Amino acid sequence: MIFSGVPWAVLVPACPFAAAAVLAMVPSWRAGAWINFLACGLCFLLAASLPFQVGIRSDWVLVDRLSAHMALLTAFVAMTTAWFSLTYIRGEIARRRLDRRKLRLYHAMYQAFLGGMLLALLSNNLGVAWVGMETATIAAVLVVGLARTPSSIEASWKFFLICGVGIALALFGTIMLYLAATPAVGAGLAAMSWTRITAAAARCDGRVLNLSFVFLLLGYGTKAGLAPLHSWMPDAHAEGPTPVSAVLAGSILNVALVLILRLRHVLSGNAEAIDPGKPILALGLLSVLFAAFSLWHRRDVKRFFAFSSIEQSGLAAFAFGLGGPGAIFAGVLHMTLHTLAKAAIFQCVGRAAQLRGGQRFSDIGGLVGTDRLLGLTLAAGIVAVAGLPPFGLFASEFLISVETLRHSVWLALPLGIGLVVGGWALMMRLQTLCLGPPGPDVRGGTLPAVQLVPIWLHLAIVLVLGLAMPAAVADWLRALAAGLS
Amino acid sequence: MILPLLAWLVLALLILAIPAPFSQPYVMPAVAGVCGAAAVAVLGFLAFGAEASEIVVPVGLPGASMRLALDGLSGVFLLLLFVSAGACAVYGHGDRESLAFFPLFVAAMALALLAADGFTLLLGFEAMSLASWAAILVHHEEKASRDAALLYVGMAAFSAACLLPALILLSPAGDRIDGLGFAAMRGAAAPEGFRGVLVLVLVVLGAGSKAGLFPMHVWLPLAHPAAPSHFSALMSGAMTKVALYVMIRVLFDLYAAPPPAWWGVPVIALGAASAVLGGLRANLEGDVKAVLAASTIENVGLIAIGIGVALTARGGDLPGLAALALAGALLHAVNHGVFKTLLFLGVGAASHAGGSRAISKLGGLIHRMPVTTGCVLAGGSALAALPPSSGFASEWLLFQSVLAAPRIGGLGLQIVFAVTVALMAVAAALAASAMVRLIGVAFLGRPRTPRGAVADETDRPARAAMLGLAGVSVALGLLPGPMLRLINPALHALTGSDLAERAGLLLVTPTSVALGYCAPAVAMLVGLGFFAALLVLRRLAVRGHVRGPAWANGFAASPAWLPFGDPVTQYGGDSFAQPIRRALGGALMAALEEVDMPAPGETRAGNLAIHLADPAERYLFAPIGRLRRAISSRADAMTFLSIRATLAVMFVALVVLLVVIAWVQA
Amino acid sequence: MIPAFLAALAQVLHVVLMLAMAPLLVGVLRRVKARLLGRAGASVLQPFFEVARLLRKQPVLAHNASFLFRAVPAVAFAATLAAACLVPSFTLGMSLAPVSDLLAIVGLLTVARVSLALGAMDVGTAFGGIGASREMMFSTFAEPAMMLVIFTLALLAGSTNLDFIAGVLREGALGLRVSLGMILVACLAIALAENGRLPVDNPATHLELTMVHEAMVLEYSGRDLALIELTAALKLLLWLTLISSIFFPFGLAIAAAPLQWPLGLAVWVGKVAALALGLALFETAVAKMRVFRVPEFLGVAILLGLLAAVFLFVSTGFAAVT
Amino acid sequence: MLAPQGFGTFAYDFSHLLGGAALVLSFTLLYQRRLAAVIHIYALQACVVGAAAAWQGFAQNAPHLYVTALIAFGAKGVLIPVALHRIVRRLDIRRQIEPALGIFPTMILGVGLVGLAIAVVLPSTRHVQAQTLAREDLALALSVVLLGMLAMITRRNALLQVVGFLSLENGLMLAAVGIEGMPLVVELSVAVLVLVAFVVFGVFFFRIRERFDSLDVRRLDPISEERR
Repeated sequence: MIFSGVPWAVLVPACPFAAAAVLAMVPSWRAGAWINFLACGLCFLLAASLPFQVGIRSDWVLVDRLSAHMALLTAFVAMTTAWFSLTYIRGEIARRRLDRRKLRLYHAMYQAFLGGMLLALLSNNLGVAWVGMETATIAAVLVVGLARTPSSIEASWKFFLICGVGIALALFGTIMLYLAATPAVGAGLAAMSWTRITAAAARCDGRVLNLSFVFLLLGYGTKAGLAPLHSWMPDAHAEGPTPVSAVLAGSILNVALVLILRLRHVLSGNAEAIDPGKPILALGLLSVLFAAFSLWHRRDVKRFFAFSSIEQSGLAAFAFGLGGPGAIFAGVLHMTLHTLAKAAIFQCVGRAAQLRGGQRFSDIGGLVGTDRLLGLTLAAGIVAVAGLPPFGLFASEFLISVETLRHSVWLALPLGIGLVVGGWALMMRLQTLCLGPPGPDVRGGTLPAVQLVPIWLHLAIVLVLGLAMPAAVADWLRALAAGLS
Repeated sequence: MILPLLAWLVLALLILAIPAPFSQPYVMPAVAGVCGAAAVAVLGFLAFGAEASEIVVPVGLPGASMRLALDGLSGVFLLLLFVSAGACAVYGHGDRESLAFFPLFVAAMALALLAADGFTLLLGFEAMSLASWAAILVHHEEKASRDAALLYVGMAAFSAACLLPALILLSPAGDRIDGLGFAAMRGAAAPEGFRGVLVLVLVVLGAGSKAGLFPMHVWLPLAHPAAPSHFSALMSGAMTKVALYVMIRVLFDLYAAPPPAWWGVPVIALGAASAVLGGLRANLEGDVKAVLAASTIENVGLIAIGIGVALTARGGDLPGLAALALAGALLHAVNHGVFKTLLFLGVGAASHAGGSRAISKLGGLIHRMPVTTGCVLAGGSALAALPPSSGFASEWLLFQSVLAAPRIGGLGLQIVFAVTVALMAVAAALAASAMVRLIGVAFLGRPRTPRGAVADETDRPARAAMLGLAGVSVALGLLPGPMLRLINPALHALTGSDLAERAGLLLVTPTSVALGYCAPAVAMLVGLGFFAALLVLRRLAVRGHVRGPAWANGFAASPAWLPFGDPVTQYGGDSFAQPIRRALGGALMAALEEVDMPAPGETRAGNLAIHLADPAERYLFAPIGRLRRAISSRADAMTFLSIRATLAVMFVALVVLLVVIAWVQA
Repeated sequence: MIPAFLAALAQVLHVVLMLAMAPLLVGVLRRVKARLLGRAGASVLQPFFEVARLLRKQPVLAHNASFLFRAVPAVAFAATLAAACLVPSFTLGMSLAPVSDLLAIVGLLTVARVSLALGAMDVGTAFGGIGASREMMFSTFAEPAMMLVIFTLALLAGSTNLDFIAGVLREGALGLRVSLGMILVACLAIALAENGRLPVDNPATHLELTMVHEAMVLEYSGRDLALIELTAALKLLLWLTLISSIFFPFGLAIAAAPLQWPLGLAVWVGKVAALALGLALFETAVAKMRVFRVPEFLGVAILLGLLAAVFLFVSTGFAAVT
Repeated sequence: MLAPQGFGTFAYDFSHLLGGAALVLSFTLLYQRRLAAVIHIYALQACVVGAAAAWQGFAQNAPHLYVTALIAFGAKGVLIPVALHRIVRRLDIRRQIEPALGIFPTMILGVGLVGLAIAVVLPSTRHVQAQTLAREDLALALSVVLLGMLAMITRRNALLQVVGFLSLENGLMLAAVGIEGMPLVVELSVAVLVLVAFVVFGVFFFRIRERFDSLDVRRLDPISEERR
């Protein structure tokens, strides 16, 4: 057959793209929503097979532990968010923020976004990975601008132009990387394959590698929301529909970080190239500090959590910058847990914003007073993201701190300041959001508990992975980290 | 054998937190039962030699297991924890609002004390902070509670951020993820020079901010009053001790080599500052629970002085003195834990019955709540370090250690000790004054509100809890020797010396010469004197008494429409504080009295407003807050840029990186 | 067996003498002061008569006086008596000598002070509050001074046991030291403050705004007041004895040698009488100071104590003294 | 076929010439003050890049590069400029460009950037003996990229930013076609075209008229003005 020899893994990104095509043609938003969810479910099931296919590394497809892990995570978050979206859009329709035509675009782009990310993760080819990122960006831009309000248009335009420049730079870096690899692996597709380049990293042209590193770091760093390239993130998160914020917050950052991580691995294999860790680490640290201090003055809930995402993404980048199996283990763990926790938070915030009819702190304040369950769930999510026990981010931040201090005492000082200031801001906003008396003109209403089930699932995973990680998962992650350092 | 039992009991506490949110009435009694069982187990462990042991629990840091250990030091603190927690659980049997957090709080503290690796320690430490944070927020509708909780949780984050690096610096480098096991730290070479000093600084800051050491003490008088009483009791009595435990554990056990002698000096200095400032604030606070919280600062300061002296002695290679000082610190930690728990419970009951936490709204409770007042008197006498109470016994040991400390040598150190003695005495006197003020204003005198006049004694379990704690406190005061025997294994492990021959059943001596403090003798003397006086009066003097209006140097009796007398003519909290405020408050607390005196003939009321500012707030927290705001504003300015400016930032970043590359390659 | 018996006998004698001499001391003091002021003065036995008179009177309790109020005089008396038991007067080595710890003595005096202050607060009058709060403020400054005195003594003798210290000082092994002189002055200042003597407090005043100790006991009457008066007298004697046995330890007998007792007794009476005379002269010469000058007054004592310790460190290089 | 390597060969010189032309056009873009002229220059640059692609296709004997050339000619040289002109008319955008930075400093900066590009690229590729061709071409392409970015940030006009972005992207294509044997060039150029098309479409779609310079927190987050 024509597909013989093509691994099953190809289906993982193919599924959302196919779904996107179908959704573009389905006029009913109700059907669309369900198709969206089912497609995500299917995609997740397909992705669930990825860990068993580890080792595939053709010219096009790469299924190693890292890509399988991140793809599975992305698909999972996309699935639960699609479930969340089912009821969320009903509320949006009721509030006339979305209509049927927009929803068609929304669903199609949701799938295209997912497909782009999975493509970027599972592709062994630099060019294809780049195309995946580009697709995801364009899809995200279209969704962020969906509301057509002046502010959403501004946000999406900012998002687009900045990320457009970012991915343009990344393309230049990709071309450079190819150029650097040709002396080692020869011209042709091989020189665009992550695995080949990594294997032959020592013989690549170190100086061109440096150049490509600069462009790829800035290019994908923009997508990862690393300071000072982060300014698109808060606006895009605040203005986009919440399901997209939920996915955007975690997944696209992860994809960009994964690419940076792979690049780091290539450069660290080359003696001639600069140490890739330092710039990554510097950007990561800058992001942590920047975001930690920015958190304090926020009035918009989603923008606030976007800054928190910048901080966490910066922390993961920082860990990757440190290098070594321990730090990469910690970084990947942190990335994973943060994605889950942040998606849970955004889902809560989305619900709360719908209940209260606004997404400012002044709109949502005192959530426990009107919807106890939702308020407590949100509080748990924020506690998780703040890196407090019993949730897993405590463990990952612990590990990152250990690695940091082993690396350098002086690095720990700014990192510690950033984490304390950021965590403090999160707790402050937890108190504003969940506690205290609700405002005088606040709309009440509670949510059926069933809608919170996926959120609880997320938090439960964050809890278990942090404190009682099954040995198999731990071994898996450890092997993953060892493979990258 | 006892360690697995304790681990199971901690697990039981965690499990009890599950039904707790559903307001199950059996939770608190069950918690009390678990705590009681655990206390008995720990007591047995300490009494029978305190053989250290370690177990591995198959949960914890991803890829590693949690390690728990029990030895003499953790045993002492566990004993304190379970005794206080048991009493608090009995006291708080009717609690429904913060039910879930109580077992979690206790379990987290136990976990921190049982931890044998850095991860578990921090996990317990932070979970403990979080549970108590939640308890502070039980009344989250009140802004004061929220503000206190916010400051509290920030300080908790700060303390974790300090402790973690300290533990990492102590642990040997390795590639494995091992959660910073303590055994490895003991085996490793202690970090020296700059890194060693860093360990000291971080531990003092980290543990100190949780314990309430100056200048990180500002949260205590805010946070403790906000929580429900049985929580505040446990926070003050046990939680601050957990922080001190961490300090001792790190400085004496995990830091393997004897540190330089000067290491103790900063600890002593901060301890002395806390003691004086805490004592002073205890005299100035207007909230009864804040008074107790401030007094906790004072006592933590005293304990820190003991730790500092022990540290100095350890560095000066005087294990006997180190053991004496540490014994004082540990004994005071235990004693303070018990009597402060008792006081919080008593004062909590009083403020609940009297309808206010403001010291100047209570009064006259002794008539309606004799048991509570009696228990508070028992606790208060320990707080004021009156012989033969437990507080005196431990402060006596602390004084003895400081009095002996000049042996370590060095004129600078000796002068430090001399000043320390004076400051400790100031603190002790301030504590006595604060106790007189608290009891005299809130419990004695006339009721200041109608509610106070009809206050009801607390319920039976609460009284039982208080009486039990009072009994423990009295026993600790009368028999400090046996308690020191229980502390001995810890002393032996940490300093290489102990008080075995110096802590008798009756007599405690600082040196091996048989001169010392004999609490039973003192108690007997006072008791004999008391009964002799009564007997003589009964024999020689006329019997009976007459009741009449208060004399008050001839002031008229209170009019009929003010059956309790005019409450304003009584000395209130602020008026009692006036002499001390004038003498010390101006210099230390920037006390300012603002008098608004109406001109003669004017009919409006006069007013006296008092402004106080903690130096730590003024000179540390406020500037840091301003700095934070300034940076945040700057960060905002950097974030919310136009597209063009954002692109310019990217462009500059690109150019800079390219220039760096070009430069590196050239 | 016999030494233990003698020690116990000395102890009992000591207690009886302390109790008997305390009112006498007050009587003598008043008499001397009266003479110095050119008045005839009452009999030196007047305090005994007063106590006896008060014992015959029923106390008048305020309506809202609690059980605490009634227990306070006995507690204060018991604590002061306990402290008095521990201070060697005419002989060393009494039964309670091993536990005659200076810190315990200070602690017991604090018990007396605190209980009086609580009693003052109990009725809820302004005078009780004013007295109690001022008394506690004074102690805030007196205690550090006292502790520095103890610190210096402990450095010199190597123990805080009063009996032991007095023994060491009596041997004269340490010679005359500047430090000792300094702490003597400090000790005198503390004694003035503790006993409510001029210039800190005026035991004879009943002017509301200036009184401290008298304000605290304003509500007491009848036999309760008798006990309080006795307590105050006992405390004064205790302090004078304390000063005499530390700073003028000559003539102290040994409990095991009863033949020395008479001499010891005579010397003790002489020393206390001399100190009382000095006190009377001093009190006649000075005026009462304002309440908020007292911290300064006691601050000097603190500084002297500190200086004494520092002098000791410098002069001995200290390590040898232990 | 012609040997692509080495100095002095015709193949090298010609591709060099085309690259140089693109760079000069980039400078012109920086210098130009009229919108219509800017669009024309962009179109010209796209055509030059197309020519470069075609020449490389010929020189490297890589027929697929002709497709790239065709895309460059057709889409970027014709369609996009036409669309931009229409947008200018339709949205009634002011024809005069308002520079945020004076023309002269901009030019100085541009020269500095070219110097930086050469300083970075030339020593970088010293070891790549097989690809001498790529060396200077790459420097030129990087210069075009950097100048494109410079154009984006020195002009206040939103459309000019778009044109700067498009010019930047021309530089990318110049780099991609300049490397011998680079696979997926066609695919990538299509993907880039999609991106570009979306940008242009976005201008129209979002009716971005003049500028978005005021896009900052004060407009997006009105409450934060009254910060505590």
